[in-house]
Amino acid sequence: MSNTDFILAIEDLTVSFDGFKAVDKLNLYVDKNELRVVIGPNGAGKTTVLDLICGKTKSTSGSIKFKNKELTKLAEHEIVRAGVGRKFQTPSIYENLTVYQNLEVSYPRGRSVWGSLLFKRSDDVMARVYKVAEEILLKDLLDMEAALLSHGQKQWLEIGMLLMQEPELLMLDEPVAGMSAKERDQTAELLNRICQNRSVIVIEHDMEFVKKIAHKVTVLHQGKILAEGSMDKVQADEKVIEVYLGH
Amino acid sequence: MKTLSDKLLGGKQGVLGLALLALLIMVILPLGLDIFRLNLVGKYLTYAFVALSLVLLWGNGGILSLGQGMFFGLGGYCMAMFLKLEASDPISTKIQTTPGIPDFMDWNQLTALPWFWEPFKSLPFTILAILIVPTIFAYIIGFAMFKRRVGGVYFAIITQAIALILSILIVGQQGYTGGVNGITDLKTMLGWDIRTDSAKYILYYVNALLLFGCIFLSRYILTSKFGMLLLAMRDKEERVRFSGYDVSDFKIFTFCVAAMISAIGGAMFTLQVGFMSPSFVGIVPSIEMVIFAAVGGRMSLIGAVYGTLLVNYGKTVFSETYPELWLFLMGGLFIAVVMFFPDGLAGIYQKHARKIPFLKRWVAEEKQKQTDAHASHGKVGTKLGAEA
Amino acid sequence: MFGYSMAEIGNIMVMQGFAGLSMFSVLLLMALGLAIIFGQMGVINMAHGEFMTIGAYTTVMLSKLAVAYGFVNYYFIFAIIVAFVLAFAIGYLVEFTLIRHLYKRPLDTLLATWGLSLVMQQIFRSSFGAKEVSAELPEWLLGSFQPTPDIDIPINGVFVMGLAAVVTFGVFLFMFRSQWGLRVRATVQNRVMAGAVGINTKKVDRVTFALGCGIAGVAGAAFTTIASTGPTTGTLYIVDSFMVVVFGGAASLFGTIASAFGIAQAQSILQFFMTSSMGKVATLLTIVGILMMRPEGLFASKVRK
Amino acid sequence: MSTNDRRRFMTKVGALTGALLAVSMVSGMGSAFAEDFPTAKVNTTKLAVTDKTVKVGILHSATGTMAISETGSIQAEKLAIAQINEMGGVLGRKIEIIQEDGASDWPTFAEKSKKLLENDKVAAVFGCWTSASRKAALPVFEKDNGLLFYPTFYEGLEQSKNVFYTGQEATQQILAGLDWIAKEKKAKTFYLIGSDYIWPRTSMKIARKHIEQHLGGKVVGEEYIALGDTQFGSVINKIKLKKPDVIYAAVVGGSNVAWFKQLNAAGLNSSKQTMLTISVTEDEVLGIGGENLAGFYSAMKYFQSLKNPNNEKFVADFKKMWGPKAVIGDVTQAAYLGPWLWKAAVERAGSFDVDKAVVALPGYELKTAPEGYVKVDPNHHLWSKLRIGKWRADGQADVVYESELIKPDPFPKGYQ
Repeated sequence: MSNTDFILAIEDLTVSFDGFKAVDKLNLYVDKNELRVVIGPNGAGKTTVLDLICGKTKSTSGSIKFKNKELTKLAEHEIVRAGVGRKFQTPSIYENLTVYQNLEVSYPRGRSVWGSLLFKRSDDVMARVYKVAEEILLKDLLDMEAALLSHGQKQWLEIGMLLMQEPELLMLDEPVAGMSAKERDQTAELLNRICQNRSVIVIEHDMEFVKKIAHKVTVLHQGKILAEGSMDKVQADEKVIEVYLGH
Repeated sequence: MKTLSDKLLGGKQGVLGLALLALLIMVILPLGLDIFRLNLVGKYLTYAFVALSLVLLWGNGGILSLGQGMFFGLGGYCMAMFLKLEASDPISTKIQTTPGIPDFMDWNQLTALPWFWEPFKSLPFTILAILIVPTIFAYIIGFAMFKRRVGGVYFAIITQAIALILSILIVGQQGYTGGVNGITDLKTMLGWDIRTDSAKYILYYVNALLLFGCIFLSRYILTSKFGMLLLAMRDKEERVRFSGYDVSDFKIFTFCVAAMISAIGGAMFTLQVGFMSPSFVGIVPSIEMVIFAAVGGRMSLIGAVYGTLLVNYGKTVFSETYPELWLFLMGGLFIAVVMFFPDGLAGIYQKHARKIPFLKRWVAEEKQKQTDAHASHGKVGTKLGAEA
Repeated sequence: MFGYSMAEIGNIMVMQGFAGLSMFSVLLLMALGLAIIFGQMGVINMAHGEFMTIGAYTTVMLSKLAVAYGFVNYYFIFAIIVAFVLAFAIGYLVEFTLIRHLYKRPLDTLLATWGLSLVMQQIFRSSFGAKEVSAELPEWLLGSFQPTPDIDIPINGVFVMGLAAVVTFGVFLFMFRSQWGLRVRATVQNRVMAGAVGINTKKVDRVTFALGCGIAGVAGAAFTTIASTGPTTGTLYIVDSFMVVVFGGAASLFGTIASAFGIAQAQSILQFFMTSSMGKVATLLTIVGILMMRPEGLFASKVRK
Repeated sequence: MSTNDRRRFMTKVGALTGALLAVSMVSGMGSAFAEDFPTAKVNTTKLAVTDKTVKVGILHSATGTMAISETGSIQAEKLAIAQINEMGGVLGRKIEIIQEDGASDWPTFAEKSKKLLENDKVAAVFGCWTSASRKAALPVFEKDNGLLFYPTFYEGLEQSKNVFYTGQEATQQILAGLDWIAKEKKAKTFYLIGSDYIWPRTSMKIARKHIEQHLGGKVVGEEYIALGDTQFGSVINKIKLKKPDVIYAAVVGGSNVAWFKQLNAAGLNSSKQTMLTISVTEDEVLGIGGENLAGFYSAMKYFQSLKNPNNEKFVADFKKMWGPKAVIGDVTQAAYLGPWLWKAAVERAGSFDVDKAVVALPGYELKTAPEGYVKVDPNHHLWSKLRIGKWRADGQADVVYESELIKPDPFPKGYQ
């Protein structure tokens, strides 16, 4: 395929586990500065798609292009360095480190062995940490050990760690799971804020939350795209209703 | 912000710990013990290098190597090869069929020095080899394993198997290695008799200084961003990888550093004890050295030294009076440390000794300073945040 | 060929094939218990060799009784059962007091069980003495069976082979055809879910661990026909056992069987053409080499993580 | 030694008193009185010697894999020392034992040697078993000028001022045995097999040269087994293919048992195959089982079944002290000689000083040794006979051959 303006272009992507096709000839395009939500019933392949993009799972065939750069052959850390950030379903933070350290570790400098040995905590690093901490509402908890945060705060912290990396594409797997109603609202605001200058893909089940943030919604079913479009359009789609309600 | 000296010394608490250890090793023990016992302590301290390496690798990196004895042995053998060549000059070996080669080669009908022994006639080469050979060996193993993401128990089992292979090889190729006897009867280094009491004192202090050097090196690594990443990797490897780090590179580097530190210990062992044998290369010593680190506290560098000294002191005392009891004790120690004191001596210290009022106040002062620093920067951060 | 007649070479090949099979059954017996404990539960039991030693000492002790009361010809089968029961019971106890506290810390289990193995070795030494002892074998286990005058098939080898087959079949039945096996597999695959549907996962763990130990006991009993028993006998077997399990792919019983077969044949052939030590080194090196290229082992299935 | 052993040992010593008074093991000297030998005169090197006592060390493995073999040596040395004390001690001084555990670990032997010599200042050490442990301890003895009595038959190629070797060196054990089997069994082809370490390898080297150069025979195979290996299927098949007249074996430890069991199971029992081994003594037979060994030959300088008055008494005393089930192997007997030779050395020198004792001992003849007569050569090894024993199913051997007295030759010309 020739170069496109899409930030992410997935074409004919397939992955099979011992014959079972978790993702089947998938085509998906994401625009710059778009916030895309992927929904679908359990086992639809949502998480697998994210795994494929970030390199955690290797595809059987097909292509994933990020800013016209093929990702399928790259190692995980190379994909991250290209500008893709990924948040996992359950918050994945360093429980034994403080909030400050969690954020600092994620700062994209000193990523090589020698770089990290010679890394200095300079003012610009600190400034960046404080800025992100404020954004994720944790600036008063910088010295707290991450294990002591609430579940919702851990989710934010992980988002914050991704923000430290300044990714151009941010992928969030169920970011509001386990959050209170108030926290959900705060998270929605946060997401709306951070997609100003980057693209975001979110997997989510909470339809209220999806409505608040989605620019466009993609419905996955059995590894294939069932429907795509605005929230209203997707909700009215017969096939989607059948998948969610009919059995 | 941390200065270099802060990083090496580890803050007030670190300074205190180091000062106490230095006092013990450099002053109290040499004054309190006769040269025989001091030489024993010197020998134990060579094991402390391995324990130290395991604190880096296992405590902080979560990588359990059951083959650290290999690196200790490789370092020791490199040193022993040099000393053996010096002890095998043609005059003192004139009784042999081929004078001028080590005695065990002569017994195994070798008539010339094997090519890989030749460079060990040079001391600079030997010192280089002590540092480089184990490191390269570790690099090869580490590269093959970590790039393929072998970790955890698999890594432990495979390193154990490699240690076994190496020890069978050393025993089997006795014409080149001295076999099960090892390389014995080492006498002088560049003409300096290493068996005299004065030499033992000097070697003891050289050993102690090297040990502190390795503690500083390890501490530097652990307090740098590298150390933070190591901890992060131990707990959430995936997250580190998806923060853009090549996890395997970090593990390989740690494994190599650990190998090099162990090798220095091995070389010092050879110098102080006067021989090297394959019984250090195999599985049993490799696992025993893990317990030294575990007793001291797997996360604590200084703890590793204390742990080594304590376990070996116990071994010497008990094996002199109740040899049977010793194995029960050693076995019990493994179980107890794992079940009840996973943080070892260092953990007990953290729990109890810190309650001593004077210490508490001293350490608290420093903590407060750190918090203040963050708070003030926090304000700056707020301002910046508002501007953005 | 090399100055030997075709008949001679044929005979040697038959006997050599048998030597390989015999080593295969030894490795299989050693590894089966471990495959259950390590493969199914992820627990590294460094004291596995000592559980074999329990079985071996049981057999030796019973053989002394048998000599004293004159039932040497029958005791062996009985000894195997007692070895199983004893090792099972001790395994059950060890799981209860030690292992169950450490399921989340596999590396620590490794250290704790190593400590356990030291303690067990010293118990053996204190109770049975440091000297190696041998079991008095029944008449029918001695000597060789001769299909032709030039071929000797050792009967103890045949016995170990038969026992390995029986135990393997038993494990297969247990794991794949019994209610218990279903519970074990369910627990391995999804502990929380298994607990939710009413499986007592703690009990499953305990029985699984004890079963692995019991099989080690049987293996130990069988080895008295081949070698002697001493306090440190177990340590000779432990690395080999782990190699077999890891090489086969930890979670796969079939893998364990295949890998025991492969390693045994390789080692037995290499030892025929090279010296014995170098044969062993070459085999281990090959295994480690292959494991480096295929760390998940030979027969691990590809799963969706 | 466990506390249990120690208690048993103490009671046994008492029981021995009567029997021992009748015996004067050391020739010529009789017992001495301490007053005749003032401490300042007999001890000029600050050894642990008082007016009443003298300290010696026993250094063997009481734990670990080698405990199996070394236990017998510890027992024999303690028996000899108890007997000497019963007779009035050495230069009128009772011997006190300091026992250390080498724990089957070579570096530990070096460490404990240092402790015994530098801390405890013992006058002599009876100990070490494997060559590796001796090699580890040797530099310590040479540097601290200690005195070691080493009991095991070994590979030779060593001679130290500070060591007396009471076992046989390789040529003493090998050459006469090979001569006998070549003549007796008309053997031409030999298969050499041993454990993989220095003693079997050196022994096989000597055996090969002797077979090829002096017996006109042929070595059809040479094989070394990793220590502890228990799988012999392939090796046995190789032997079957080569059909040697004689298997010449030096397999040790746990492998030894597996080797004999599997050999028998594979049909190679003594009715079909001649084997001469240099690594099986009465101690090993316990583990191997007499039925697996019956009919094979061992070459040793001592067997428990030796018929002579010295030995009959020794065996009786040994069993009295250590229980009726105790067996005595070659090394155990050699270990028993150690304290007696040391006593002779000290009394000939009239001093505990190592330098004086060491020069006094060569030339000494011990006529009361259980193995018969031995003589100390200037090269610190013993003149001794070689005997071939044919094993019976009950674990004892019938001595079928006895050589002349053989001069020890630790550095044999033409065999290196």
